Amino acid sequence: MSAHLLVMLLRTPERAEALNAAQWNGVIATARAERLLATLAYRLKGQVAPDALGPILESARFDAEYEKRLALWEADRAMAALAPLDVPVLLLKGAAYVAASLKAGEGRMIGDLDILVSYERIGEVEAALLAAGWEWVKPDPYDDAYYRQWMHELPPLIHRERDRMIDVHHTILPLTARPMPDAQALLADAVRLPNGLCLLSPEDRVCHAVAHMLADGDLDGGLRNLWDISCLISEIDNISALESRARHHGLHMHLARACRLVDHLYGKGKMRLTWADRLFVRRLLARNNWGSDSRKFLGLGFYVRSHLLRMPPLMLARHLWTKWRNGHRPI
Amino acid sequence: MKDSGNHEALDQGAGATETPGKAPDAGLARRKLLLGGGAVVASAAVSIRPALAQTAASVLNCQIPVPDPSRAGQHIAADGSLVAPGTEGAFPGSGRAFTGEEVRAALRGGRTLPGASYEQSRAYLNYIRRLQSGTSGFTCYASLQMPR
Amino acid sequence: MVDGQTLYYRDSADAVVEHDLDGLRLVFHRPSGITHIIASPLPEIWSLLDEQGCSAEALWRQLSDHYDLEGDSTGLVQHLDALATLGLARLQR
Amino acid sequence: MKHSCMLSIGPASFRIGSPWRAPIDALRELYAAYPPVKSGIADYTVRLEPAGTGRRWFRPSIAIAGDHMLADAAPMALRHGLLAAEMGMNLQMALGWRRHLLIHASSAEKDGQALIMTGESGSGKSTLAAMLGECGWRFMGDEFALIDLVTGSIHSFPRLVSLKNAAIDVMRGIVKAPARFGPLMEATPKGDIAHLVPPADAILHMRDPAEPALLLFPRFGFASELRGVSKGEAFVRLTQASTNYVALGEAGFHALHHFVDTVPAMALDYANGEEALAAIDQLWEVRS
Repeated sequence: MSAHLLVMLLRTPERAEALNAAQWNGVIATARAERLLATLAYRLKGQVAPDALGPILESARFDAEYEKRLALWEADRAMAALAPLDVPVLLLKGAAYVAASLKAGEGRMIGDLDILVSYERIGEVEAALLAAGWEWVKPDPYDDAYYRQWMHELPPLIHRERDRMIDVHHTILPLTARPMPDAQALLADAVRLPNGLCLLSPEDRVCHAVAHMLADGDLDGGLRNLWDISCLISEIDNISALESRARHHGLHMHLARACRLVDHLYGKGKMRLTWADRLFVRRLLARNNWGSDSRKFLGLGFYVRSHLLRMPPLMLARHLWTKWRNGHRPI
Repeated sequence: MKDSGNHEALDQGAGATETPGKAPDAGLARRKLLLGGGAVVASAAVSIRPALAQTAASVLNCQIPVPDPSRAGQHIAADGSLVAPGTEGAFPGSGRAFTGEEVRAALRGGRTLPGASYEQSRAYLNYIRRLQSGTSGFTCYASLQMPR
Repeated sequence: MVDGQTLYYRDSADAVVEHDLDGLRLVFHRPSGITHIIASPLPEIWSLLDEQGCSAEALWRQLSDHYDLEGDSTGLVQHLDALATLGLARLQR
Repeated sequence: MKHSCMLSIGPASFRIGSPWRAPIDALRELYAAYPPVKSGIADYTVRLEPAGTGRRWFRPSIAIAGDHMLADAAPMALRHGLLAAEMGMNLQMALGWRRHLLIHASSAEKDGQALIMTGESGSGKSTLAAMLGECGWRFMGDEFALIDLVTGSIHSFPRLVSLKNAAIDVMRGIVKAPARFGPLMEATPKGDIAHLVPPADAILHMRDPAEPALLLFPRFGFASELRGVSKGEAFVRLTQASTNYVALGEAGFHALHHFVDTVPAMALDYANGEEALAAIDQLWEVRS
């Protein structure tokens, strides 16, 4: 299975020498599907690998540099738009990693710009972004009301000239999810970079990545998210400070699982996995050597789980009913 | 992509033969600079956007559902907006997605979309023109927007 | 009305690569990776900006030293704002 | 994937897999003269998959998937599998290629110099390049011209020529070797399609670059007319004909303005192929 090989190469790039051509084809397809090819390309720098791989990895690194530039420019534009409000631009996820040159940012594909602002100021931020050329993506009133009432972010906005999306969060999990991270604390302990951009504290960065991967979402792109966590944890000096921070946010169980998964896939493999952990591992490694999903049924299970995580069952039923009435059919 | 039609206007706008931005030497006839003013200042800039351009249409057999499957059941008003079924003057969605080629032919030649009346086709095209990134069919529509 | 408070400036010269083509100015803006094609009077105005910053009033005076200006200062401000929207100019209020 | 093959086209290589035998066998046969992928490592993976549960057997239809995919792709009938494979490969190039500036254009070479023709589908650029390939030019490609980011040379991407509708009979009239034609696929989303194997020299020399000497914007179905195209217009139109101009950043900017500065550009309207070929010959004689 190619996902196993990909994980092995990320963990121990020096084993690249041992792969044959067929295995490389599987690894490349899987890495592209998991959006990890550029990360792998940085990991494989200086390793012995077939010549044919050179241009493939070079292009992947080139794309990552471009992603980084775009993300930083969007952050710059957000800063210009919010300058009159005196609201700090607190970057989350990929943009934060590249802005602070963290290891997790090496080769990271980024996409949307995610920022965190305090709940009280979100109306002003929304107005300033709309005035600076961002527009609503969805005109659907149900979705809009749903976002406003229950989600941890504004409905997505897209810039009319640059076609780039911004997600404005006021906390890091949907309000309906069971853990309730302390958004005030996230903002209060944020770190300011010399250029004025802000990011979460090192511990909160891990907490957010863990919440994003394990308390929200269906584990799609999970290998990449777990790689983020692995890199972010490696930059933590005091693990017990991280644990108590996670406990404060109600995320300590999720952190413990993330640590076991990181150890199993990207680390030394010394920790014991629970049977549920094993299901996660199987879901994470579900790519065959053509880069396609080889465990669709397991994927569906995690899709349902992702909805259960976000909403109490009655509310979920109401949500799915409204979506269904409007014609939405999953898959 | 929205701007891609503007380049001819731009060509004409820059009638000056000198290199723009370099002030003429003193002693030569002074050049006029049109700044405009009041309500209307013509845009003098075009930014290049990523283009799937002609390629996507040729590369890919793409399709545009009307409306987006996540809003199936809603009707399409003459201006292309989505309205509740039963709204006067609005049309039910198309039973099948239109291909890029069909939409291109309709946009260009005033031909109607297959299976649609004249008015219905106009409403559908208006819907398609209003597609936004993230909606089904947007990439396909974007690929039909090309200069000439 | 020309607002004397706002200063317009630009990033350091190595933020852009420029190339002239048939009377148009191609500008590759490195921080955004975007190519802009600008036509008169934007290149003329933009060339006068520096890293220190300059008010619209001062720019008007500098432009009129070089050119016969047609239009008024609101036109100039709109062109400056257009440059700011592209990210080629920055504002300091 | 039960069936698969690897193809090497110009500087790129592809691994194509499918649960169905037919499309892979057809590719193998038509690409038989192309060189093998020596390293065994392909730049891109293309999957021709069943478009839904059960669609492998019941009204079999193909979803085009692979390393790079587009959301709005419509499924295709299995009997159009060759076209699906062609689209799958094009999509990888359009979305993934970074080693050259990729222009949606056909091209042909003579005396080491390249003619590049770009235009939307229906402009006739593909047929014109195929015709040139049969009368003294080296066919370089009917879909993508690749501009070298350092030297500005044109690299060839001579996949099978994709002939549409009337062009099929036009080329059958010119090419007298039936073995060079693929099966006729009727009523595809793009009309009737038949593939044509490029001439042997096009495949033999597919890695030889050529210096760009003339850029044409052909347009079929109009009264014969020739006009110059300004550099500004050529620049903008080429950015719109390139799927990777923006992604290449500064390298693309330099390659493209250099190209536009040094290569003369003309727009050519024409009513039939002979007329266009005559006009091209004349332009080629007087090119600077």
